[in-house]
Amino acid sequence: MKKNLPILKFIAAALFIITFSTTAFAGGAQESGAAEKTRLNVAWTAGQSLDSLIIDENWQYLEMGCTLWQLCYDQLWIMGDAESGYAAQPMLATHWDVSEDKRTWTFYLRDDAVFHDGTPVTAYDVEFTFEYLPASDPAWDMVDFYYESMTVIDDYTIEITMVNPFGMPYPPMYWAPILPKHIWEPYKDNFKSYENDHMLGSGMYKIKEFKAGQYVWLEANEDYWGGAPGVDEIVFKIYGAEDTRNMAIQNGEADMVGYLGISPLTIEDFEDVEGIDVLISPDINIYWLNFNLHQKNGIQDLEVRKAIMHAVDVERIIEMALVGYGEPADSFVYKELEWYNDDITRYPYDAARAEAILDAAGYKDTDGDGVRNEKDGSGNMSYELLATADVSEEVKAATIIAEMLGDVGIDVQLKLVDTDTYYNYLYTPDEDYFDFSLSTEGPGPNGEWFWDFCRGWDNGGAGWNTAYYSSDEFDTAMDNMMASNTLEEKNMYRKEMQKIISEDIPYGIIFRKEIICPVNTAEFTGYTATMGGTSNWINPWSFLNIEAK
Amino acid sequence: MRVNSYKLQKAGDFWAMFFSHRMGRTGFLIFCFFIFLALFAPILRTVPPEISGSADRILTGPDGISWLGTDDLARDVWSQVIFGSRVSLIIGFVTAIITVFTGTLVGLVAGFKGGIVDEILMRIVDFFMMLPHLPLMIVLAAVMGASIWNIVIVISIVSWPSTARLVRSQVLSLKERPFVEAIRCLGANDITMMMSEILPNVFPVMFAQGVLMVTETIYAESVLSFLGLGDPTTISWGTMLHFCFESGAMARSPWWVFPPIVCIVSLIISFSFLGTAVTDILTPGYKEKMGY
Amino acid sequence: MNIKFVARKILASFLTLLAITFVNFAIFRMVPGDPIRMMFKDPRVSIEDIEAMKVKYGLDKPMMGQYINYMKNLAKGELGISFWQKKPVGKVIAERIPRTLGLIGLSLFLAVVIGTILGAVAGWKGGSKTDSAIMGISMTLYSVPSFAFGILLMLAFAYHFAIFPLGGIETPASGFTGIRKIFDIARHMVLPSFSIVLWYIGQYILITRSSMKDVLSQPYIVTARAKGVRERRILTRHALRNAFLPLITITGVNIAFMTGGIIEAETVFSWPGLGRLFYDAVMKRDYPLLQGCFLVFAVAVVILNFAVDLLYTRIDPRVRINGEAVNEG
Amino acid sequence: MSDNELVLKVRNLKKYFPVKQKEGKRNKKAMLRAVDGLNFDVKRGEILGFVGESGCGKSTMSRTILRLISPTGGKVYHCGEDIAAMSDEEMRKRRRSMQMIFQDPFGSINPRRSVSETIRMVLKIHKICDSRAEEDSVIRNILEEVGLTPVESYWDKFPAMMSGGQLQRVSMARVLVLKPEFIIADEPVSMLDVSVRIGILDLLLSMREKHNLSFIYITHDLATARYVCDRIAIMYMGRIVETGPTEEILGNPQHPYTKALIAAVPEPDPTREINELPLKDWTAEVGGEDSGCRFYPRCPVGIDSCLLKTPILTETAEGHKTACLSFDKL
Repeated sequence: MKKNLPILKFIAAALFIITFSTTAFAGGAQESGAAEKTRLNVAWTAGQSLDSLIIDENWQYLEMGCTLWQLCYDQLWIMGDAESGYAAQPMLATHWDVSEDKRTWTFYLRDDAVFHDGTPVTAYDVEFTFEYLPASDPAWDMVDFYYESMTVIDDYTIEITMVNPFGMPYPPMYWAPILPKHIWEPYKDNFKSYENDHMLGSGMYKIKEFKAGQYVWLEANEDYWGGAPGVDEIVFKIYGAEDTRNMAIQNGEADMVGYLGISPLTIEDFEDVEGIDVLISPDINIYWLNFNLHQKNGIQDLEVRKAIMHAVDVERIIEMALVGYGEPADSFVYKELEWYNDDITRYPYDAARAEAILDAAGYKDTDGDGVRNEKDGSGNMSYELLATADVSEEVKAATIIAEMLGDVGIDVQLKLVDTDTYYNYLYTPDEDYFDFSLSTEGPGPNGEWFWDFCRGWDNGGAGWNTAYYSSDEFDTAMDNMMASNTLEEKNMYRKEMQKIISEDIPYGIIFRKEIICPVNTAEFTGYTATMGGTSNWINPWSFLNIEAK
Repeated sequence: MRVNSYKLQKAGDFWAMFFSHRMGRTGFLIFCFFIFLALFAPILRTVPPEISGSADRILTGPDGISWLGTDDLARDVWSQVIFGSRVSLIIGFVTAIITVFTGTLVGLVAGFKGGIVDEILMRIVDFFMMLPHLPLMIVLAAVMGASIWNIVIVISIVSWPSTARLVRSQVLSLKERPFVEAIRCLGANDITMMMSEILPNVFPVMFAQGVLMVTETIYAESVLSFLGLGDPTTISWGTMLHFCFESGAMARSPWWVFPPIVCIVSLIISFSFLGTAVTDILTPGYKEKMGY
Repeated sequence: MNIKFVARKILASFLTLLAITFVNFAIFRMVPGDPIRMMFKDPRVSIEDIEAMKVKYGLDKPMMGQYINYMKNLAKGELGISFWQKKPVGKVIAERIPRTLGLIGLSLFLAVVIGTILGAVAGWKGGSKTDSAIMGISMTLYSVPSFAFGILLMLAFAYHFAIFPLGGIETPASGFTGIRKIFDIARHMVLPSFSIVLWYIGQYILITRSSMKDVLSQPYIVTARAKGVRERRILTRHALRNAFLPLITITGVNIAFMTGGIIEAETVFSWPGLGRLFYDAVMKRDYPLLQGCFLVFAVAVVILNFAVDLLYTRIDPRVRINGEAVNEG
Repeated sequence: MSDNELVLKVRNLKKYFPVKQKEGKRNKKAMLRAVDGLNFDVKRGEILGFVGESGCGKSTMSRTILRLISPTGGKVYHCGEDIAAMSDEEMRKRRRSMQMIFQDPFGSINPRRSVSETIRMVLKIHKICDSRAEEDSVIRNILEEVGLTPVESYWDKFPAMMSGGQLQRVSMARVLVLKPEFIIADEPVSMLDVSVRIGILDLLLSMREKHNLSFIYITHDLATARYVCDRIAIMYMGRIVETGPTEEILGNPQHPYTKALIAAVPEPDPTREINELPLKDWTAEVGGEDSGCRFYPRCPVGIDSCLLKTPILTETAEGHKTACLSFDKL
């Protein structure tokens, strides 16, 4: 022992010196190195991070992907913030015209926009983008891009004729990066073969350094047509877990969080932190119960679905799973929007009524085991509720829904799977992996694509239609809506469609979350909260407006 | 591990030595404590662990109503811990039984039959031992889906070979013992020899391995759950941790994150102690040294 | 060294590798659901697109054909294209390997050094209070999952005291170069490597202690004592040297186990190495990447085991008995 | 003599083991000839002793005869039937009549079984009894027969609580309970205290009387061989070098090796001069040549032709055979 003590002491001392000297050295260096420039640090969790700059569906579906390309590229136009009433705002296109039949749109581009390499942005770049981007593999596929023809009038004017009458109040060709033709031309048949290391666009920020799984370092594009942005640098930092990310905000390592915000459970941790404000906005996502009408059981019976809707106490879900940060919802259309139908069928929480409906429809507990039986007596009403295991709030909501349905005699088995498996199951309702599911999507204010959820399978609607729902009435209304070219007519059909869904309940819409974003207000101003939080796929405004104090 | 079965003729001796072994005693006490929790879980707490509480009791710290506080659905942490002990112990034992059974069978046949059978079985065992365990478990769990029984299967697939190898080496030495030859000479067939002469003498190894497997299972379940591959619909210590990590509120609710960790660690320690005690006792010379 | 022995080991390792490729291939064909469909985030993907993708990934062929294809690609060093990163798997992995090796190297070094010393002390002082204290600590350490250490260390030193960073391998967007960068990385390494070390240390203490005790009861130590050799000389010349042998075997055997600690630590501290990549691949169900990572882990284990076997024959003369004449033993 | 009178007939029995041998830098495969061409008969009720140094192949021979290991060559006939030709199941049944008592009483009884269970196990293997009560009475009788009385005090005893002599009686009991015709006793007393040896040997002899059993008695000890054996065979390196009636062999040894063995027996009378034959010091080499006398390297009287010619057993007196080319010169 005596002989070994010095060795132990030596090891301890060495470790001590190494750790603390590195701490002091590295920590000190950082401050002196980066002091002159203003830098906004944005904290993301690994699950939301974009780990490759190759253009693909991750730019559409990963939260960081959605945010990042909007900063590095310009779009023709973008959606306004909440204050503007989500009105279309000019970006590359200074203004636009539309023909009488609402099919031919002409965009007039600004002539002072240049790509990061100095090349001017022209109508040919726009044409190139819209010709090849939707064809990339897998496709950048949106209703917005269903055009019939494109004509470049001159360098700064482009005319696009759509397949269907479009718009009101929004023009088409929304939400796509305008790519530099001279860079992408060689890769036009396979965009994924280009590594796109520099994300060369005409956007407000340029990529300075990209490290997969670690950080993305953006610097201001000083030559931006709209003037240089209010901060010199933005760093997207990636943290291993939600807890770590939250600690980073509290420590001052980060100034705001990405996309989905923080868990409402942790909001108290930020309330007392000096210089941090918490912004709360309604979510862009809407949650619903997705009934699989392909299953040959009680779920197919409208009465059962009605009973389930009555048995679900939405207020309690909001209280428990969202700690109060949410509100009930009943339609695919947000209450804020003009074409929201106030006159739809609603199913307020009433357990007794749910039981009465089930009793009347013949779903009684015939074997006395506390669980109701199917109408034909073929067994218990025992249904699998599919939900993704990766999102804590959804797991909790599903757990509570199962409890509440248990109270009215419907046995619910939770089927919690990872997100990819979840979508794989959900989008193949005909394979019957689930009886009903807790689902969510964010239509956004310009949510025309959303109606595809209800387009009948027999009518070419397979794909988004995760309920295996089929209604000629709905399909007709949808076709009419697509074909009509006045806002009034469109809104009439939109309201009709909402009404049909609320009566048939293929989707039982239940709630909408609130997004909670802690932000550093001590050093920065200009955070813009819209529907869906301080930053998201329709809202790059915070990054565009941010300014150092 | 060397095991001398000569020293094990009398169960009484064994237990006497066991209880005078400090680690054995401590381990046994901790183990009994958890068995007690598991057996009397419904009496120790009347709140069912899976039922959510009222909204004003979400994530409250320990108090008179919830002795260890509540989780993010206002469920009682204490009752989750005690009901979780059932799941953890059950999957631990089930896995131990499966792995020890499989491993013993393979080891017994390989060691006894020898020759080409031995060669083939041992190559398979070597192969499995060569595979990186946790990655294999993770991959299997990811591929098979999250369910508590899948976890049992996954851990069993990975863990049986070490038992097989130990049992085989025991069998090889036992096979050379005169009493095995004697019973063969007396007319016993292979099955009788394996089952009645060799197997009983392998029991100590099987026991030690079983103990090890219980700890490894509890450990592995917690790791898999931590990585989000556990079964979120069954309450075990691992899934408690999983929900805690997922909630994002781990840092502010120590009463939620520590109990399952403490339980996992102390149960593993208790089994390590038991294992050490048994190994010590079965080591040749221990009995003499301790003066029995 | 015996050529025949080495040749046999090489053959065995090769066969193991072959079997590993088969397992690796087979496991990922067991995936429930349709991995190709999962690749498409957009549910409107047409049947034709799915079929085309199947052809692209060779999934339209019968199993045997797929395996042959897989082996051919493997021979060319092609591990497929990551679903998630859209880059060749080999390239993604290659970038991560040095980071993980660094972490493993440091952790293993610390664990072996500290663990061996403490274990030797415990074994040498068998039965004393020092011994029981070291034993108790090491058994406790051994029972705590590595990720739990990670979390505790992070809460204590990165959050409450904020001495070390919360994770990652370097300060994001620091622009450090040269010595500064090295120090920066070293600082980021401290907590993750300690979360591994704390766990391994227990193992090494236990092993060294028991082999030390074993060695001390051997007749040659007794003889040495009887001859009046000084205690220190016995410890260094006779006991320690022989006590090291099982340590090497155990290191070899446990290499398969070691990958576990790496995955846990890298996940907790978002260390962008192979373990974190593996975890992300699992979370994103990126099967080609997962397959590639698993293969790398497995191959690493086989190679390290092989190396340990060779090393062992170099060190332990008894293994060489069939090889050359043993005079020094 | 009819085959029926011959309980055991062994013809040209061989058992070789492959061994590795160093030759320069390479390993050479060689054969250890543990048993090399044995020929002998055992008559009903006879005790045939095999005497030789350890390593001379006695134990291998007994295991080969009982087919615990398979022979390299040669035949073993039990009551006229070739045991090598039997199926495993037939052989298993045949074991009832061919038994063995092992040298190590401590090791050859499963330490986990009590005395009664040890014997019951044997009854169960051969399904000898129909009921447990019957088993009990059979066990009781056999224990009394081997002298483990009072039976009750031994009934539940475990091997670790008993002496070697008692255990060897248990061994005998579990063999005798099968009512065999023929038993190989492989050094049954060599591990026992001298004081209890005679008891075991007496038991052996009384069993022979009572059941007309045949024995092969294997030993390295001429004194106990003289006490129990009717005939003796002297073995050297897998071969029989001299065989004949006990008194004839001991009184009139012909082979130099036999003479050496007899000379090496310590005499209780210290004054008596030891008539020692100088054997050369020599370490046996495995393998060896096919032809020639194996004893030659140690033989004090060897002649050149011993190297070339394999000596065969030649009758020198009534029933007394010796395998030595130069015996008449002594």
